[in-house]
Amino acid sequence: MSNLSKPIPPAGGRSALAVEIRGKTFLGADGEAVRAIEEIAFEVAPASFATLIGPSGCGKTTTLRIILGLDTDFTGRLKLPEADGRIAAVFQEPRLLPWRTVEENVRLALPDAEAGRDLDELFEVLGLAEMRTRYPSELSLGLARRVALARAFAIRPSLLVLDEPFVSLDEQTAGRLRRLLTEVWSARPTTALMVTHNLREAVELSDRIVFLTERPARVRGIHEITTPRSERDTRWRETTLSAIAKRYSGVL
Amino acid sequence: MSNLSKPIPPAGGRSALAVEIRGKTFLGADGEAVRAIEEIAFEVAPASFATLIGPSGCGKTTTLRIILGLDTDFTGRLKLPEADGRIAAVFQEPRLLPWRTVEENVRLALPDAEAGRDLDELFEVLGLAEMRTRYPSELSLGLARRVALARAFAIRPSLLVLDEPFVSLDEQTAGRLRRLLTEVWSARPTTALMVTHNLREAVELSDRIVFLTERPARVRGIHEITTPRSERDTRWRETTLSAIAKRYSGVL
Amino acid sequence: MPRGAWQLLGPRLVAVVSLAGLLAIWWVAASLAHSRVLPTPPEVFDAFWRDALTGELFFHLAMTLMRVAGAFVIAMAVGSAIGILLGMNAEANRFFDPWLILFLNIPALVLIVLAYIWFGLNEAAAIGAIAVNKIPNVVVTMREGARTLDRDLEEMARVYRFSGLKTLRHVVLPQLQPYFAAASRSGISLIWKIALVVELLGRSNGVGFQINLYFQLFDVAAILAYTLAFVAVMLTIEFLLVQPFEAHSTRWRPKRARG
Amino acid sequence: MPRGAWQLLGPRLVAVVSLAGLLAIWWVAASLAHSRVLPTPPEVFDAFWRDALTGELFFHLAMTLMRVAGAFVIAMAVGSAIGILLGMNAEANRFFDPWLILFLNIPALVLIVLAYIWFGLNEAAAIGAIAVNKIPNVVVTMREGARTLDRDLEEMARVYRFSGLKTLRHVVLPQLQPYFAAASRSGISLIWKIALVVELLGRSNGVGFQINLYFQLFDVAAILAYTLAFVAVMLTIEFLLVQPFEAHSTRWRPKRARG
Amino acid sequence: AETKPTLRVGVLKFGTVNWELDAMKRAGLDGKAGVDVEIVPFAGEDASAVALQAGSVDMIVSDWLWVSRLRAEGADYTFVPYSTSVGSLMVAGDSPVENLGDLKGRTIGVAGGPLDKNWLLIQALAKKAFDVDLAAENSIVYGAPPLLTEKARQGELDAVLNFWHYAARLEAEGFRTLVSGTDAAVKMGTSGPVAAIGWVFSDGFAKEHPEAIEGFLAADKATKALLASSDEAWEALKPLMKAEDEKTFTTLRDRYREGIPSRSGAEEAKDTETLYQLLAGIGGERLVGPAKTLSPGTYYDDGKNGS
Ligand SMILES: Nc1ncnc2c1ncn2[C@@H]1O[C@H](COP(=O)(O)OP(=O)(O)OP(=O)(O)O)[C@@H](O)[C@H]1O
Ligand SMILES: Nc1ncnc2c1ncn2[C@@H]1O[C@H](COP(=O)(O)OP(=O)(O)OP(=O)(O)O)[C@@H](O)[C@H]1O
Ligand SMILES: [Mg+2]
Ligand SMILES: [Mg+2]
Repeated sequence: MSNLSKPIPPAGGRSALAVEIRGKTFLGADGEAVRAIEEIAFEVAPASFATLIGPSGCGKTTTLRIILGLDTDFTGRLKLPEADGRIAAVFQEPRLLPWRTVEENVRLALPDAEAGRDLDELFEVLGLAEMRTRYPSELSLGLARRVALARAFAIRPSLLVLDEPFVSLDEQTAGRLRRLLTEVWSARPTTALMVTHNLREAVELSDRIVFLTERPARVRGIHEITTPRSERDTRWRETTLSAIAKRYSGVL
Repeated sequence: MSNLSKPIPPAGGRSALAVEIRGKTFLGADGEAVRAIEEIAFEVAPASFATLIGPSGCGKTTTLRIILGLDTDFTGRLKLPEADGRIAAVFQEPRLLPWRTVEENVRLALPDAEAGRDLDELFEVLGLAEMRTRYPSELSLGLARRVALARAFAIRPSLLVLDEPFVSLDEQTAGRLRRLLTEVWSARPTTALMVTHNLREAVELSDRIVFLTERPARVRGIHEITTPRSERDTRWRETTLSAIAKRYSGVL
Repeated sequence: MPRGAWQLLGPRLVAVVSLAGLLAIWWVAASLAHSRVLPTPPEVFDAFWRDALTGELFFHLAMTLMRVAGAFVIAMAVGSAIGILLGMNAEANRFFDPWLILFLNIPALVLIVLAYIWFGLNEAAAIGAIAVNKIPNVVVTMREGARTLDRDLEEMARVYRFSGLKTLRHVVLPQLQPYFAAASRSGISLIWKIALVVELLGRSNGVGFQINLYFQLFDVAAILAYTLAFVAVMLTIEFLLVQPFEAHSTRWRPKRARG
Repeated sequence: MPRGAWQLLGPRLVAVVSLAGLLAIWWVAASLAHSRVLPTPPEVFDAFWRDALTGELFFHLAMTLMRVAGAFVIAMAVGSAIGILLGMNAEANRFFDPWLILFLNIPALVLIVLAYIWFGLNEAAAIGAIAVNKIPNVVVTMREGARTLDRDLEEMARVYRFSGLKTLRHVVLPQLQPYFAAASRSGISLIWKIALVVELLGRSNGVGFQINLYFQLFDVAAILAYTLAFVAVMLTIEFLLVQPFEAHSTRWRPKRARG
Repeated sequence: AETKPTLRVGVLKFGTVNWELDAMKRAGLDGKAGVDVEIVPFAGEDASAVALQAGSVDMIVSDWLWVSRLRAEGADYTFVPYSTSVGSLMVAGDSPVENLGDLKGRTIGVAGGPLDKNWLLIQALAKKAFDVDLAAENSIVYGAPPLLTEKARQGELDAVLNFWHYAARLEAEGFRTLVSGTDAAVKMGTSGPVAAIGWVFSDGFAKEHPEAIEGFLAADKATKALLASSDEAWEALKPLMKAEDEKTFTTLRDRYREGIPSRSGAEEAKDTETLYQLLAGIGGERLVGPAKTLSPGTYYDDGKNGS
């Protein structure tokens, strides 16, 4: 099939993120082929929030890399929400430039026109205000991950891709950052796709959860959440969680 | 005070892991001093399991590094369970040798006398059986973390230090690995110290939980758990969790 | 697409095409220049054949290769050891850095003449002089490598009580591989160039000896014949030994994403 | 503990102590050898003073430094560009690798003579010949560096749409810094050695010209005087420029744990 | 049979000295004179000087100025004349330059460097005869002899001062001699051609192996006589001479024959003193070292003083 990695520009306005990947195989250094993805196909509606959940090593990061255009060696189709909108990614590791300070790492990601923008507030909410002149090697892992989040949030992307953004953070900080993410995501029409192993987190944030099977990954099922975020209280969450856990065993 | 990093050998048998760190300060590249630890002092009884919980960036990894002997520039006292027992560490990142296969990475950690030991079962439970000849760059992060766990378990340590071992793993795998950890830990008299942000995990595994404050870290409180592991059912866990959450706000 | 085309050709074939291209450029340039100082390929081949028939060329080539190989082994071993030590020990480095700069910058001529005068005009002095010329360069490169050693992996090795040898073999050396590759590739060429001077100043055989004789006669064809004979040996080593070895020792590296 | 003792001395002082040690070793050795070919420090100083008084030494030194600087800039710029390209593009590398090996192994003499013959006995030919001699060495080192570039950071830069220049400056070059340091340290010494040959073969001034003159007279003291004058310049550059610059550009590196 | 003493002579492989030694060995003249000459070939002039000092050869060919200078500094090298052939200043056959005075403002290549004896003498002559300061009023290019020869052929140089065999090759190609080193020396006051280069060995060696030195010098004389008279002897040398054509070959042969010293050592030594004074005046301490006069013993004294 054709490699449609350049999306068709939507006629007036943003379109859904559409992903379809079939039979993605890696060639290992030992010469053996590793089948990572059998078939993954899903859509994320414009300006909505989707989550990918699947067992460790099933092909989630691979899917995100394909969406980010970092791996073009696949069969299938890919359609991005905007032809050339900004994309932000929080990788599974912080991926900071070790030779640049925290602030420089964030600023470098800004488009040239906004290079001088005021970032005080962003650093403040992320608890990085004191860390702006530090180098990544002087940060704890949790702090480094927050810098990676700061970088993603700073550029005000139209597509936001997050690979387990809230691990290595204590519950309080993680909760604060989830609220920040919701704010950033809702402030402008942003399409977001997140990978997580934390079903609670997924239920709190998403409009749609895509469950994947073991490697080679297939879509196991898609769970839609229509309850507005403001109405998702503790009781609602526990019900939803147990409903999902009943259908998709092992995710909680 | 004196830097007592060489522990006094216990008179007949293993002793408790005793940690006392006062005023640990880093000198940043910008010349400013960062106070990481104000005062941390706790003990871990021989062959028991302790957990450190504290906000992101408070000094947990620093504490572990001091215990592992990787940072000797501190004031205080340190006493290891055994004078020269084996130590295993699961770092916050996998820290695998990229130029060695999964199996080689694990085998290299084995003492020379056991270099040829049968590791089939270990790789099997960790879900790495297929991955033994792969290089770390071909693994997903979750798989790489499991290799780091395999390495730590393989050497049958007398002191086991774990820095957030179960992040980036799906719930099912994480649960399996927790059970494996309990097995490894109880098979031989092992003292274990784990850092986590997951209170559920801590409650399930530990005999003692040490709560730390924000940076610069102090001990906020120590919670003892005396219920035998076999009796820690769901109900018990929920009660304990809410009791702890009440005392130490923000940890759940 | 050109990429596809390249991949169709095997790596061997690419090398042949590449060398053929070079030969063609040379041939055309030489034909256009039409000068005694830029001989055409056949003229150089004649010069090669002349000295090859008498066996002379192979004798001199063998002598030079022997010296190059000896000096290479010594220089890489000694230079790597010193370089790694200096790179890992900031204090030793601070002390010996001025010495290093001194030895880096002593002209080959001076070292060679002193070696010959003190130790006599013999093989040991020759090889020693070449090695001493090269060692500081190896030190400089390996020292940079040792400075960038990954602290995380070193700590892992310490916690798991890797012996010194195990650490060196499995942790340190693989990290230094690119520096070692750089030092040895540019090293062997530097050693060969110094060998030429060493042979000029006090040996009665070797490619350097021959090249200088032909230089006095301004026989550029013969000079190029000897040069290319050496280059041919180096190319053979590169393709049959170095590249397969490098491919093997870097097979773990993630392949660069295409596109 | 010796470590403490070292740390008490400032880095400048360590360098002075280090050089004094070297001087002492030389002095003792020369006194023991008592040979015309290993002059003592005062003899070398006399030779230095003789030519310094007439201004001659500084003139020749300046000429050589000018050539070294020119060739260095050209060689590093061209060599780094080619090296990075070859390191990042496996296909181009496969094609040009044989060329590289050829140019690595062409003797300096051949390149210099050809340059002089084709471009005349002038400064441009001299500097060009030195640069061409050095470029392959830079290429080899930078190519190794480019091969080890971090794929993760490259991907990050792509996702965040770093421009080519931004990627080069903030992502690629900092990773190549150790390779650049190695290439330039051993590079400047190589360039200076080639400059000596270039000046010997066809220039009427410069340290190489003088050294050769004194070599004909077998005046080792004068040869060493010129050599050490150049080394002194290099040491000054090292301490006043290179080391502060390096300390600045590697300040982000985690300090190696002590103990 | 009694073993003959051996003498290791370091020579340039394709150099002119090697022709003579080759002819000597070919005709067995060394054996006849009771010495076994072992030729140790080198690729550069400097190499033989290094070899002599390192004790790897017993004898080389060099010039008396070098010997005198090293003697002044304590070495015990000594000198026996070998050839009066020295360098010549050559110009192209169709060059408008007729004498040293015409050289004003031109480009001159000089092979031996700024302290080359011939170059100093020619400069002195130019000053004396034409009142031209060659070094100041021309652009002087110092460089490697083969390179300068090639540059002269290319026409980049208006004149080139080069060693005699390079000059001879140029001559065969149609260049002409503007002035030779010998001419300059004679015009500056020597009574005849002075051998600039000669056999150099240490007094110590001569004392320990007098029969080797004596035998060698006798063999040398016999070889020179042979080469002066016999054309067949030259035919055998052809491969060593690497002459491109017959014309070059005969030019090289004739120039060699011209260079055979004909005067006695004593006469030579006297002229050398004169030259030394002259050169010391022009070249200064840079050239001759601290000694103001020719170091005593520079010319080998074989004991039969005044022969
Ligand atoms: N080498 C260093 N130089 C300067 N500051 C440092 C250095 N190492 C750690 N720090 C600082 O010390 C503090 C404690 O770091 P540490 O890594 O111990 O945190 P942590 O508790 O493990 O956090 P996390 O949960 O994010 O891993 C952090 O604020 C960090 O920025
Ligand atoms: N370059 C590669 N070469 C070979 N195999 C690879 C490569 N990259 C990934 N894989 C394999 O493909 C599978 C999917 O990898 P991926 O990183 O997408 O997993 P993941 O779902 O993100 O897992 P995790 O939750 O552990 O991060 C894994 O089994 C992995 O080993
Ligand atoms: Mg992943
Ligand atoms: Mg930590």
